Amino acid sequence: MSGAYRLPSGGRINRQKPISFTFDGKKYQGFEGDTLASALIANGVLLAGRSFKYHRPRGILSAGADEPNALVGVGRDQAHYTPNVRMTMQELYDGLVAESQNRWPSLMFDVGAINDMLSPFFPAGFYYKTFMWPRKAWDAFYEPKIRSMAGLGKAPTEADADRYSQRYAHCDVLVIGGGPAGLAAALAAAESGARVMLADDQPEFGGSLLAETEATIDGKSAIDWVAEMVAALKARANVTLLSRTQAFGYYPHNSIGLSERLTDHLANPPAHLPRERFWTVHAGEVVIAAGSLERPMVFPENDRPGVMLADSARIYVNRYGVKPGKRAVVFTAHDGAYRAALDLKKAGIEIAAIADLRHHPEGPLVEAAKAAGIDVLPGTSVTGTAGRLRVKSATLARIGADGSAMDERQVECDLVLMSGGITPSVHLFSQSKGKLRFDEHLKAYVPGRPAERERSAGACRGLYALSAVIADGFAQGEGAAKSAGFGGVTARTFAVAGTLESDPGSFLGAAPHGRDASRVKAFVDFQNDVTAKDIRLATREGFRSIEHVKRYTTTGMATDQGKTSNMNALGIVSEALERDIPEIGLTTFRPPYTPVSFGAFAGASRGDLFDPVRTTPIHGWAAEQGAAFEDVGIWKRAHYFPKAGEDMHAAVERECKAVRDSVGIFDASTLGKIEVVGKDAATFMNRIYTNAWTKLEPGRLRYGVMLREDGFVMDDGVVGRMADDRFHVTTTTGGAPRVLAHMEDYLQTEWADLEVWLTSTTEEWAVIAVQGPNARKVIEPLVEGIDLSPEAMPHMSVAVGKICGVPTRLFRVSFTGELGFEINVPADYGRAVWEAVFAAGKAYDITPYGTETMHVLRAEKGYIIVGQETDGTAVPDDVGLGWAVGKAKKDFVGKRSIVRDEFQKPDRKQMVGLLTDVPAEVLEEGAQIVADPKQPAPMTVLGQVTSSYMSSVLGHSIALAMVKGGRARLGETLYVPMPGRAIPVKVVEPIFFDKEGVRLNG
Amino acid sequence: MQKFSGFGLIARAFGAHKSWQAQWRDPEPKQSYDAVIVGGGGHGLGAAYYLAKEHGMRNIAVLEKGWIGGGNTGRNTTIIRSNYLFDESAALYDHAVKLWEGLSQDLNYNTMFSQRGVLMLAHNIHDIQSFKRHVHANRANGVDNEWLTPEEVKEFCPAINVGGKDMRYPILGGALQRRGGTARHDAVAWGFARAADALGVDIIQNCEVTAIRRDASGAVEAVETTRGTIKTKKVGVSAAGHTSMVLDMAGVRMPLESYPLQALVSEPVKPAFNCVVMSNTIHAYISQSDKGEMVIGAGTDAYTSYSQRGALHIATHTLDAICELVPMFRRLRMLRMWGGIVDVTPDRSPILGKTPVKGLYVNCGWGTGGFKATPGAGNLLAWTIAKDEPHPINAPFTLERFREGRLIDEAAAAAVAH
Amino acid sequence: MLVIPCPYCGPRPELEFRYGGEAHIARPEDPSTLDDEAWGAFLYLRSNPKGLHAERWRHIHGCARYFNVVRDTISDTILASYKVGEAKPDMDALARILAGGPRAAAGEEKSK
Amino acid sequence: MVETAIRTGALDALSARAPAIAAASLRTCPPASRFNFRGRPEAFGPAGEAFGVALPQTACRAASESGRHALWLGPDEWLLIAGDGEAAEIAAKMESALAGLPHSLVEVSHRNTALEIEGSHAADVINSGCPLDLSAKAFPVGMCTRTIFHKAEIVLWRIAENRFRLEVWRSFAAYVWAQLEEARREYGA
Ligand SMILES: Cc1cc2nc3c(=O)[nH]c(=O)nc-3n(C[C@H](O)[C@H](O)[C@H](O)COP(=O)(O)OP(=O)(O)OC[C@H]3O[C@@H](n4cnc5c(N)ncnc54)[C@H](O)[C@@H]3O)c2cc1C
Ligand SMILES: NC(=O)c1ccc[n+]([C@@H]2O[C@H](COP(=O)([O-])OP(=O)(O)OC[C@H]3O[C@@H](n4cnc5c(N)ncnc54)[C@H](O)[C@@H]3O)[C@@H](O)[C@H]2O)c1
Ligand SMILES: Cc1cc2nc3c(=O)[nH]c(=O)nc-3n(C[C@H](O)[C@H](O)[C@H](O)COP(=O)(O)O)c2cc1C
Ligand SMILES: [Zn+2]
Repeated sequence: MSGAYRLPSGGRINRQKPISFTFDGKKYQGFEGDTLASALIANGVLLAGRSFKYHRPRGILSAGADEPNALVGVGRDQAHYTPNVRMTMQELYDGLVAESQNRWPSLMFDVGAINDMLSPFFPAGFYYKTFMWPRKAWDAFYEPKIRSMAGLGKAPTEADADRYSQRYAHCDVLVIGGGPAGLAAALAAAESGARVMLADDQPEFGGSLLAETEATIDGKSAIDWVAEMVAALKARANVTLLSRTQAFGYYPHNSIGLSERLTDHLANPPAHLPRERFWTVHAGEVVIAAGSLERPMVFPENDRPGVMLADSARIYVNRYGVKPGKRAVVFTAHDGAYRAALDLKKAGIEIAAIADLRHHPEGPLVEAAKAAGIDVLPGTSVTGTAGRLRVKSATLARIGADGSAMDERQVECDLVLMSGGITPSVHLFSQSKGKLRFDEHLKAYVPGRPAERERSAGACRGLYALSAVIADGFAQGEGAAKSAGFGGVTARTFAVAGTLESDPGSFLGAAPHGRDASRVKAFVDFQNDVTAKDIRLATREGFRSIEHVKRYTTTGMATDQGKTSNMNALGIVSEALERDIPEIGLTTFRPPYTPVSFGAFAGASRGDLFDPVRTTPIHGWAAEQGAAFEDVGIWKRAHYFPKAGEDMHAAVERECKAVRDSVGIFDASTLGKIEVVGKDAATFMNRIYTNAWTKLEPGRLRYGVMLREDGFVMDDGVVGRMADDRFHVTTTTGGAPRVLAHMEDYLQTEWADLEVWLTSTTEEWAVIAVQGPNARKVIEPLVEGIDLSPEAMPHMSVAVGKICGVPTRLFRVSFTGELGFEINVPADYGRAVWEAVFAAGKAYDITPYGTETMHVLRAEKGYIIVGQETDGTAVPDDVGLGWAVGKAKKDFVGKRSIVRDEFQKPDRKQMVGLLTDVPAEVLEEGAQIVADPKQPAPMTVLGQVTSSYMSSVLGHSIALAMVKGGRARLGETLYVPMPGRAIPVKVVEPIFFDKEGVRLNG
Repeated sequence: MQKFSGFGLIARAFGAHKSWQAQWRDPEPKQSYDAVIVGGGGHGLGAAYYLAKEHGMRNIAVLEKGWIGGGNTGRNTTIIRSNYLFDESAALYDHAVKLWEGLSQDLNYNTMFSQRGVLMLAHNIHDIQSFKRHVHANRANGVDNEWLTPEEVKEFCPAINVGGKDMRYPILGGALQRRGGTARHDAVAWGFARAADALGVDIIQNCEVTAIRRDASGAVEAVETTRGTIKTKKVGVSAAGHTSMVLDMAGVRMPLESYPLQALVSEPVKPAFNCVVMSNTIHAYISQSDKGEMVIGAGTDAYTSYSQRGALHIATHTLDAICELVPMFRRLRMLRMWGGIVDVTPDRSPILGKTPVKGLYVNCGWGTGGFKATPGAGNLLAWTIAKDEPHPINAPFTLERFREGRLIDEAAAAAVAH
Repeated sequence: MLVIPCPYCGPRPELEFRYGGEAHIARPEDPSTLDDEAWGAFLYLRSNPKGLHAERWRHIHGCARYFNVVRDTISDTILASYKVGEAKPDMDALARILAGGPRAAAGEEKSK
Repeated sequence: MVETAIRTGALDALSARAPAIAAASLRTCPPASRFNFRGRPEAFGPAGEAFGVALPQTACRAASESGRHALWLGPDEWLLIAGDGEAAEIAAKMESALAGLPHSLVEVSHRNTALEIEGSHAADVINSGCPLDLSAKAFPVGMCTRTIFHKAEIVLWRIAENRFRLEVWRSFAAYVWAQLEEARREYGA
C-alpha cells in the first residue's frame, strides 16, 4: 500500500502506521519511520528538484545530511513554511505538505531548463565578464534577471508561528555522533562517572548500524546491540541523550552549539513545545564520532535522477525497506559499493554490473560479489548516462593506461550507484581549529593535532572496520573521561563478526571517460552546477588557490557546503595544477555543519523579550493616564501626557505652561544614581569629576561634569553631599552603567588605596520632580522633618526627612528653571507618593509632564543634555561648561587631554542659541548652519542645530546649536539651508529665559 | 588583457572556453621594485592599479601572504554608502562611491555594483536626531541621503516589520542613501588584480612580508619576505587586521586594535529583500546577494584576536535582531558564519597617509567599514605614495591626529558602524 | 564563548565579563609632566600582538572585579589569570605551556 | 492628615497570574530589608557581628542565621537580606559597630525584587538564559552569585536542591519573570 518500490519486509519503519503526505500537490503514502525521501522512493519517485543554475532535473542522491539535490519547501501554511528542507532529513508525518523548488511551472517541465541548453555560455564566473554595457542596464535589467533565476526555495511570507527555546549546558564529556563509535565512547565515559552528553542528528541512535543487517556485535545483531547500548546509557543519571540534535558548530574554549528539533517530525505539535532548542554546551572534553560521508564519482551526466550514492541506496534498502530502482549499474573505486551491491541484490534489485575503476579489485567483498554472480568489470568507467527525468542507461567503457576509453557499451538500468570512497567528517574537528593531515592511503583528510580538548573516534578519523571503530570509540571515550578527571573504566572488548572487512580503496577527482572533457558535463557540486570543466577553467584563468577555485566556481558554497563535492574538486585542481593535494590545502570548514534556523538562534527573544523593558515605579500610573512613551535606551519614559484631542505639540505646550505658571510633576526615576561612600569619597570625586568637591558642604548639591580620559564630555549630573563621607551621585539615564564602570575602573585599578566604595542605587529610589512656582506649596503638607523655607532649603540643597510617612532624600533642584524639588523615595513607595503629591497638587492644577516638556524647559534655560548638545567630540568649554572645570585642581580624569592646543582653538564648535526671524519657525534638529547659503555643495558648514523647540513662554521658537567660533558670533545672522530655501537665524546666548535665575531661587 | 564582453563569452563558448587566459600572471618576485604594496586586498590591489594607471608607476608589486582577496575583502557584508557625518569622512567615502559608479567599465570586470539603496533605521528619538543630522550634513556636502517616514520605510522595503505592538523597538523612520548598495566582493579584488596585472604590476601571492629594512637615514630600503628580499624605497602597507605587526617591523607603533568581526549568510532563496538595511540600535545589517543568500553582518567580539572566527553568542544576538526586524525570516536557516579581523582606531576612522618613516605609507584602521572605500582608498594611497604627500581628501586622516586630539569620531558622534 | 578564569570566582562564561583592553598601562602619576606625544601614546597606542596578550577583564556580572588575563590571540587560549596589582607572569614560560597543546594550557585539572 | 504611602512591588500585577507548573513553580518573595555592604577586611568581622550573620569569606557562598542572610557577591561586597521593616535598626546597629572602620553600608531594600523558582526543572528553566553550570556539584546548595539571565543581571542563590532565589533589580523584574514564564511553559503539559 505504500508504494510499488516498498520491500515486503525489513527496515526500521513501522508498517502498522501508514502515513499520507503530499508532494507537489499529489498524495502519497509512507510509513512511520520513513523520511520524505524514502517514502517518495517507495512510490517510485526519484525526481526531487531542479539544480541552481541550469535547472537540470535532479534526483535523490543520498540518504542523509549531505543531500545536495532533493530540497523542498515544507509547511502547511506560510507561517510554518520552511524552504530548502532536505528530503533525506525530513521525517514523515501525517499530513506533511512538500513542494519542489526552483522550477516553473512544474518539476517535470521547467522553463528555466533553457539555461541548460545555454549552458555553454554560462561557464564558471561568466557574470564577471559580461552585463557591463550599457551601464544602466545592470541595475535595471541584468541584475533583477539574475536574481530571479537564482535562489532556491521561497522565503516564507508570514511571520513564523513557532516558538524556540535555548539552553546552556555543561558536561564533562560531550560525544558528537551516536553511531558505534559514539555509543561506545559515551558508554566508556559514562562508566567513569563523568557527566556525559551524547548528541546525534538522526531520530534514532545507531548511525550506520541502523542499516547494518549482517554484522553481529558480542553475538547480537547490530541493531540489538544498539538498543542495548542506548538502554544502558539511558539508565544512567549522568548521561543526557539528545537525538534529532545536530552539533552544528565548534567554538573557542570547547563551547559547542547544538540544535535540537523538537516538533518538525510531528503532525500535531503540542502547543507547549517549542519547535527547536538551541544548546550552548560547555564541555570539559569532546569526542567527535561524526562518522564519514561517501564520495560521488565525477563522470559525464552523473547527475541524472537515478544516480545515487551506493551506501545511500543500501540504507534505503536496509533501513527503510525501499528499493531505489530495479536494475542498477554500480560505479566505484571502493569496496563499500560491493557491500551495497550485495545487499541490493539480496533485496531483489538486479545488479547489471559493477564497474570498478581499479584495475585489480580484490578482497573478500569483491569475491563475495563475484560469488553472488555479479558481473565485476575491473578498470572500467561509466562514461555517460542517458534518460530524461530518470536514468535509462549507462555507458560503460574499459579505461586504458592512457585514460582512453575502450569497448564502450550501453547498459540499461534505472539506477546508477556510485562510490568514490569515504570522506571522514572532519567538519567539527576543523572548526575547532585542529590541524588536518592528508592521508595518502585513504585519499582523505583526517584529524591531526587537536587545538581544543577534543579527540575524534571511529570513521571520522579514517577508521573503517566496525571492530576497530567500536574499540576506538570506547578508548577515546575513556581517554576523554580521564582527561576530564574521571577514571576507573573497566576495560572492555567488543566481538564483531559477520562482516567482511577489506581495504576500502578510493578515488578523488574526475573519472576518466575518453570523451571531450571540455564539452561533457561531469558534475562535482550538484546543487551549484559546478562541473569538472568549470574547475579546470578556473585554474586556467589563474584561480589556483583552492579558495579562489571555490569562490570563482562556487563549488562547495551551496547549502550542503561541499559535503559531497569538496574532495573531488580538490582532486581535479590537483590534477590540473600537477600539484599534490596536501600542497593545495582545503577550504575552511565553518559552522554550521548543516543549516540552522534563524529562529533557533533568536530563541525566545521577540517583542518584549527581545530586550528588557525597564519601567519606573510610576510607569503604571502614567500608562493609566494615557501617556505616550518613548524608548530611552531600554527604559520606557513618559514622553508626554496628551489629553483628548491633543497632539504632542498641544500637550507639550500645555505642560510647559503649567510648569511655568503653577506646578508640574515629572517622573525622573530613570536617572542613574550611585552612592559613593568612604573616608576618601571627596578625594575620589575630585579626581573623577572636573569640579572641585572638597568644599561642598553636607546638605548641598552641585552639578558635576565627568570626562573620559581623552577629554571629551562623558556624563553630567547633580551630586548631593549627604555626609562628609557620602555622596549621592546622579547620572544621565543612559549613562548610568557606563559611569559606574568608569568609576570602578579607576577605583580598582588606579587608586586602590582610596577608601571609597560604590553602590548603584538607581533602582532604590523613585524620583518625583515637582517643579513650578507652586512646587513648595504642593509638597509642604506632605513633608515631615524638613524645613522647606528658602533660607533653610535654598536652591541646590538636600535634606533628609519623611514624605507621606516614608523616608525621603529631598533635593531642591531644578532642571526647568523654576522653583523645584526632586523627591527621592524608596522605589516601592514611588507610586503612592506620586499619587499623594498629585492629589495635593490638584488645588494648583498640578500637571504631569513628560520628557519632551522637560527638554523644552531645560532648553529655554540653556541646560545641555549630554548626548544631544555634546556628541562625544565636545570638551566642557565647547558647551559652555568651562566654569565647571576646577582650574586649580592638579589633576582629574581628562584634564591632561583638554589642555592640548587643539582644544584651545577659537574656531572650535561652541554652543550658542539661535533665534529665527519668524517666531513660529521651528528649526529641524540636526539642520546645518552656514554663513553663505548660496554656495554650492560641498558647502562650508559652521555647525548644526542640536535642540530646537517652540517655546510657549517666549512665544518664539528657540534652538541650541554648536557653531564654529560661536561665542564670537553673537548677534551675527547665519543660515540654515533647507531644501529649496535657507532660514536666516540670529546667533544669541544660549539662555532664553530668566537669565538671572530669579524664579529658580524663589 | 583579454577583453571581457558578452560577445567574447559567446565566441569563446564555441571554442569550449579553452582560450581564456589567466586573469593575472603568477610571477616570481623581482629583486627590486619602485614601490611595493603589502597586502593583496581590494585596497592594496586598487593602490597598485591606480599607481600604474594614474601615476605611471609600472615597476611595482603587490605582496600578499595568502591569496588575493582572502582578507576582509573576501569576507565582508559588502555594504557601500557614503552618508557619513563629518565633512572629511563624507568626502572620503563619496570619492569612493563615485569611483564605484564607473568601476566595472573602468576595470572591464563586472563588480556587480548594485545601487539598491542603503536604509538606516531609526528606533528612538535619539536615532531620529542623529540621522536627520546626517541627512542635513550630507545634503550640504552634496551627498545624497534622505529621511523616510515609517510608511515610506515600509514602502521602500516591504519585508521589514516597521511597527505594531509586537515589536520591542518600532521603526520611527529611516535615512536612505539611494546611491548606496552592494558589490560582489571577490570580483573587486580580481578585477583590480587583472587590470593592474595588465599594466605590468606583479601580483605575488603566498609571499608574506616578514621585515622592513631601513637605511642609515631611517628610510625604507627593502622588505624581507618569505620569498626573499625585495629592494624598494616606497612601501605602502594595506594589511588591514595585520597592520600593527607590519608597521612594527619598521618600528612604528600604531593606535590600532584588531578584533574579530563576524558575518553570516542564510541558505539562498528567491528575491525577498530588495535593499540594504542597517539598524545600529539593535545591531542588524542585512541585504540579499545576487545568488539569493541573506548576507548578515554580526558584531565584533569583545576582545582582540587574530583568529578569524568568533563566539556563538555574537551570532545569536545578531539573529535575534534580524528576526525582530523581519519575523518571516525566522524559518530561514543559517548556511555559514565566518569571521574577519578588523583593525580599529580609537576614533573609528581610518589612517591613510605618511608615517614617521620615510618611504613608508599606511592605509589602515578601516575597521568594520572599509569595503565601501576600496577604490577610493586605493586611489588615495596611490596618490600619497606617488607624490609623497597626501591628497587633500585623505590629508585629515593622519596618524598625528591622535596625538593632537583632532579626532574624526563618527562613532562617538552617532554610534554608527559599517 | 570563552570560559574565563576569574581569580576570585573560578572559570565562568564570557557573558559575565566585560573586556578591558590591554593590561599594565598604568595611568601616569602626574599626567601634566607628559608631553603631547607621551600622553597620546598613553591614551591610544596599544601593542595589539599576534600571540600572547596581557589584558584586562572585569567580572562585571559576577564579583565585579577587574583582573588580568594572558591570552593567546591566535587560538584564544587563556594561559594565566591574576589579580590587579600582581606582576605580569613570565610570558616565555607561558608560551612554552601553550606549545604543549590545549590540555597542557588548561593545566589539565586546574580549571575545575 | 497625610496617609502613609503603601508599597507597590514590581511584580504585584504579574505574580497572581502565574500558572501552576509543579516542575518549575514560580513565585515572588515578600518585601525585605537589604543592604549592600562593602569595605576592607578589618570591617568584615564587626559587620557580620552587628548584622547577626558572619559574612561568608568563601567566594560565592551565602550564610543565614535566624532569618537574616549574607550573600558573598565579591571579595569586598555582600548583599545582606533581613525581614521587612528591620532596615533602620540594622543600619543603626551596624554603623555604630563600624564607626571608624573602612566600609560602606548602603540600603538597597527597594532596589531588588526577589522571586523563587522551585521544582525538578527549576535549573533547566534558569539555564534557558543563565550560562552557569547548575549541577549540584558546580553550584551546590548555599551557593550564590551575580550572573546573567538572558539580557538581565541577577543574583542567583540556590536555597535547596530544587529551589532557587533570584534577586533582580526592580525594573528588570518583569522581564526576568516573563522569560521564566516562557521557559517553563514546556513543563506545563
Ligand atoms: C565580517 C565583516 C563584515 C564587513 N562588512 C563591511 C561592510 O558591509 N561594508 C564595508 O564597507 N566594510 C565592511 N567590512 C570591512 C571591510 O571588509 C574592510 O575594511 C576592507 O575589506 C579592507 O580591505 P583591505 O584591502 O584593506 O584589507 P584586506 O582585504 O584584509 O587585505 C589585507 C591583506 O593584507 C594581507 N597581509 C597582511 N599581512 C601581510 C604581510 N605581512 N605580508 C603580506 N600580506 C599581508 C592579508 O593577507 C590580506 O589579504 C567588513 C569586514 C568584515 C570582517
Ligand atoms: N558506509 C561506509 O562507506 C563506511 C565508511 C566508514 C565506516 N563505515 C562503518 O560505519 C561505522 C562507523 O561508525 P561511526 O560511529 O564512526 O560513524 P557512524 O556513521 O556510524 O555514526 C555517525 C553518527 O554521527 C551523526 N552525526 C554526524 N555529524 C553529526 C553532527 N554534526 N551532529 C550530530 N550528529 C552527527 C550521524 O548522524 C551518525 O548517526 C562503522 O560501522 C564502519 O564500519 C562505513
Ligand atoms: C557577501 C558574501 C556572500 C557569501 N555567500 C556565500 C555562499 O553563498 N555560500 C557559502 O558557502 N559561503 C558564502 N560566503 C562565505 C564564504 O564562503 C567564506 O566563508 C568567506 O569568504 C570567509 O572565508 P573563510 O570562511 O574561508 O575564512 C559569502 C561571503 C560573503 C562575503
Ligand atoms: Zn569573579
